[in-house]
Amino acid sequence: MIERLSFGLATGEVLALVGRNGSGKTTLLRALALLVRPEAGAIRWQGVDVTADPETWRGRLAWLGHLEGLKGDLSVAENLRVAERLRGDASPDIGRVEAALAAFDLLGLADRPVRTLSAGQRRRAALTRVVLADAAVWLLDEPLNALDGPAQVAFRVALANHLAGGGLAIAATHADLGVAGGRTLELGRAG
Amino acid sequence: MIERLSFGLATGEVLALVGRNGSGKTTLLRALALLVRPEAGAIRWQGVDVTADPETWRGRLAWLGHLEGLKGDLSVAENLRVAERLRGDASPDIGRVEAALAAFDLLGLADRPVRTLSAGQRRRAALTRVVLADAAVWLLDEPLNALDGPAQVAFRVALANHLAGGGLAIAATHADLGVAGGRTLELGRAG
Amino acid sequence: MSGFAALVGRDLRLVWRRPGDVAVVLAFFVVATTLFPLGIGPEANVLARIAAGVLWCAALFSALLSLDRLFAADFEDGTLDLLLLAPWPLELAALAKCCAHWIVTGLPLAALAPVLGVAFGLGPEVLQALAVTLLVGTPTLSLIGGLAAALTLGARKSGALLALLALPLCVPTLIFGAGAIEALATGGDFGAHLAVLAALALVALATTPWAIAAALRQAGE
Amino acid sequence: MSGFAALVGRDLRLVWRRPGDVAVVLAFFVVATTLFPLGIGPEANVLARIAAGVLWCAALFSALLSLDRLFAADFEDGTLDLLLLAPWPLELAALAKCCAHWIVTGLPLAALAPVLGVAFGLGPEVLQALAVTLLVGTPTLSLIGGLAAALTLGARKSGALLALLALPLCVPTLIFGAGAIEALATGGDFGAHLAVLAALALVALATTPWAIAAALRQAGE
Amino acid sequence: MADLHFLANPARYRRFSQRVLPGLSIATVLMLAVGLYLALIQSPPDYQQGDTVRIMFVHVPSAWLGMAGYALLAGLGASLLVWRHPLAALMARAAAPVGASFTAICLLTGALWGRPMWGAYWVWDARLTSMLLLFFLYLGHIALSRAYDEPERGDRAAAILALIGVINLPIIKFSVDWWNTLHQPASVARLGGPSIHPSILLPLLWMAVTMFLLFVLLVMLRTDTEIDRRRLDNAEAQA
Ligand code: HEM
Ligand SMILES: Nc1ncnc2c1ncn2[C@@H]1O[C@H](COP(=O)(O)OP(=O)(O)OP(=O)(O)O)[C@@H](O)[C@H]1O
Ligand SMILES: Nc1ncnc2c1ncn2[C@@H]1O[C@H](COP(=O)(O)OP(=O)(O)OP(=O)(O)O)[C@@H](O)[C@H]1O
Ligand SMILES: [Mg+2]
Ligand SMILES: [Mg+2]
Repeated sequence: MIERLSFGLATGEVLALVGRNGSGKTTLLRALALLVRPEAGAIRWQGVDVTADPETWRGRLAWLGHLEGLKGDLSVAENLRVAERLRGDASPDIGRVEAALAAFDLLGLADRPVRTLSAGQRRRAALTRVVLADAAVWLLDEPLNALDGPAQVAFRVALANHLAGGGLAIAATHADLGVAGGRTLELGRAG
Repeated sequence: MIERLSFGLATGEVLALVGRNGSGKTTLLRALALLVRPEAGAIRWQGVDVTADPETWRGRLAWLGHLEGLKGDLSVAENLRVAERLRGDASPDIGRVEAALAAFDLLGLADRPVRTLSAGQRRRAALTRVVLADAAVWLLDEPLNALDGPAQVAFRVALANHLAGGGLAIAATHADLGVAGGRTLELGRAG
Repeated sequence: MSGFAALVGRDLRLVWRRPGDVAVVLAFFVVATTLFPLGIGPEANVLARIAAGVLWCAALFSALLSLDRLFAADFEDGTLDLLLLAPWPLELAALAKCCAHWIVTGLPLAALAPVLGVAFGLGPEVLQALAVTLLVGTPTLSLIGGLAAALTLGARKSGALLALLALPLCVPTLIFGAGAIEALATGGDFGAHLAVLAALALVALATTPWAIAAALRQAGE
Repeated sequence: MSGFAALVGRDLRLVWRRPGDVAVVLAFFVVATTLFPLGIGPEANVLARIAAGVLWCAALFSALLSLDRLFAADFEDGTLDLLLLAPWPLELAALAKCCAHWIVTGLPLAALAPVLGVAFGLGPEVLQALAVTLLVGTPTLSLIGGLAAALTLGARKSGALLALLALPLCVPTLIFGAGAIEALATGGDFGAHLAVLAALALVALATTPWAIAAALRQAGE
Repeated sequence: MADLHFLANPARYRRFSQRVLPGLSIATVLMLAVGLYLALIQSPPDYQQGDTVRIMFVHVPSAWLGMAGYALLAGLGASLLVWRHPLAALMARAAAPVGASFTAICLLTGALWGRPMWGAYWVWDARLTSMLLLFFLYLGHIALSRAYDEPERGDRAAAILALIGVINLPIIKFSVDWWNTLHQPASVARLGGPSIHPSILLPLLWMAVTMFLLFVLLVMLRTDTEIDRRRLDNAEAQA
């Protein structure tokens, strides 16, 4: 589906995937996370093909898909705690969790079951999970979807911090990511 | 949930519902479509309470929810045809269908099963359905979600045509609708 | 009526796109029926004695299994909102959905049951009776199951819940369906049983569409 | 292991939030069991003869009915992607899910079956045997059903498809489970049957987690 | 129901229940004490059944209340769907488990009674089966009303179910009767013919009234709890 594509990223860089509807942004992100098997091509991390040791690669990733991956019956805080433990982090630091929740203005909603949240509130909870994962690589599919103005600002701040800390990020988006020093990759065709 | 709210619309007007995440935009749209029963308050069309004759009111509406209401196994064209017949329109005019598809650049995808479309392509198919419904009132929940640049332009043109033809529209959105003469209603609280 | 026909047509077309779905329900019917001889043991006289009951129970389970998606698919992809907003009675839409369901499950089940009955050692007259009772009884199952499906829309674990709601309501149909065949074997009044089955179908036809429509409306809220 | 415990804990917590879900499965078990006397007729000797088979079949259906959401919920809300991306073996995650499922269905089913057996006129020794066989046999059902649930992820009509996939694989367990009780009644070797049941459970434990993990991976694609 | 319209408002109902409940509780306890004396001590053992006959004083009233409870659910369902009385939903939620419990008590006492009388805890007799199905209808109602994220939706779905279920109840009863008589002529020895001896009739009626009061008391207490719970939930949702 996607052909002839090649790019490299240095630490501290963000890559915005843009392109017409159906140009393959979502598909590319899933391929990078090894969720779909690309027909050809390779993904290298510091020169080593990541398919050789997928678990280590997965440990480096934080993922935000089109779907949030939150359990409606658990509260925001419970969802975050389970997500951390599933990543293998036995006892997440409470202070960090609170700071991340505060950044997305979710402190007041932390104990609400996720099913009672509106579209944008859920999206913010999922972004909090990405921040807490403390991963080297963020893969984000339309992170700005459904976010209101202040939440978009919060996301930009979080992303800038992540990059400043030496992380890198790849995000599919139709809107402007609004982070300084970002690079853009335009996928062609479809529409 | 939503309190103390009152507005009127004249023909040819569009109302943008804006507000923080969770301020109740989606809920308000569903209430206007009589999909949820409001605890208090009234919706009047030309002075008459619409709950008195819900079927006539429904006949006046075209709806685009967060979910597209498209069947993944049917093609775009089949979906549109069924939607028209479910609205009671026995034989939709082929020329109109083609024109609407062309407006959203979907002619090439008309015979593709909807499940193979990307997020934005599906959204465009749903917008085509709204246009074809030929309804007096459009109720749209985040119509610009997932649309790429050209598709956003196509939507603005379609909306302008609808308004010029004496229709009216109410749309929840976080982005700028970008139509001249639009009014904005800001819902308060939540975030 | 155009909407009614359009809806039946759409559902049939969706099934036609995926003939496997019907095949799966029928296959389940076959597998479930064959499980009983495995669980119970192969004695011919016991099997023939229980055949009608087992086949009717299996038909009931099959119909219910295929029902849990009846409205759920429309609910999840937003089509239900469009049906709720259509300017014609929702009761007709409910009837159309159940009607389409019966065409793709009740009808083939009735056709398949006699074939399975042969494996239980039933005679030709009984096989025919089996088909007839299923033909008259399955519309009731589609209607009652449709109601249960509508009531459980948006509820969690709807598969088991649906069965729990529908099964007690389906008991009369089961009793008269299996009972009619029993009556045939023991010289009872087959016709009377069949008449009751038909009456049950009419009662279901007269009441469930309204209840389904009411359930769908509140699911949309 | 922290991830394994976290996943079992999360699933149990989700069930704990909704105790009704388990209750519904058990209620289905009860209702389904009572359908058979209604279809077959009330003769005590026939019923006692088929009781073990019917109860085992009903337990099988109940376990399968509750399985259709095992991975589907995680799939639909995107949690499955997170499990796939977790840096520990997916096989363990698969096992954790099946384990949680067994705790909330297999265990209570085994406890409930003897109570229902009373209604079929079974004696105390048989009732005890029923509980024991179910205790040993239901883990196999959870594992095989989990595999079927993983394989049908993303397919529509997965309820019936799941049953269709799982039922044939569960047949050996059913035969030896119901057979053990039969053996008890007819003076056969109950212990041998039970040993086979246990062996089946071990085989399932050794093979299905890998198959489930593979199925989940391809469902994510 | 029409006369109870004034109670449709939960706050007004709350005031009513606070006035009624103390007296009702005391009356129920006193009646129960007397009833137990009449049933367990004062009434003579049956010449055929011996002391097991005393089970009847619980068994029969719970059968009646189990059936009446479902009719109540249907009535409450109608008043929720037609008049949208908010109290009807809460009361249905409160009443369903109570009705189910009485049905269960009837089933259990019947089963315990069946052991000495028929030699089996359970036989597939028409009356037993239809009672069992009634119990399932209750279970469905309870499960459905709790299966939703929003309790209001559960209330309305359960109300629809109760209305359809009540149409089906006579159908079930009649079909089960026919089913049974077809296969098996009444092999079940029942006590009594048309006339029951007054020494048994009096405690029976006394217990029937007592258990009716108990039913009302339980439903009212549970309704109060449901009102509190709903208020708490709403308050939490607002917070
Ligand atoms: C689980 C088993 C049983 C169930 C579900 C059951 C159910 C019922 C029901 C529903 C009624 C009320 C009928 C009406 O008033 O319309 C009833 C009444 C009665 N039952 Fe049972 N029953 C059971 C076992 C027994 C047993 C073992 C006996 C004693 C031999 C018994 C004796 C009676 C009597 C004397 C009455 C009241 C008088 C009458 O209506 O004839 N029941 N039972
Ligand atoms: N299941 C599928 N089967 C066949 N083709 C598919 C399938 N899913 C997606 N496609 C096609 O693959 C292409 C890329 O889709 P993808 O979802 O990656 O696009 P995208 O860039 O994310 O678009 P959008 O901006 O609309 O989200 C599209 O042309 C789409 O039609
Ligand atoms: N099922 C529910 N139960 C309880 N509260 C809910 C439920 N659904 C939504 N809410 C609450 O209702 C409020 C309004 O939600 P709504 O979805 O209408 O917001 P919105 O304006 O559309 O937000 P967004 O911009 O995020 O889409 C929110 O505070 C939300 O948390
Ligand atoms: Mg995409
Ligand atoms: Mg919204």
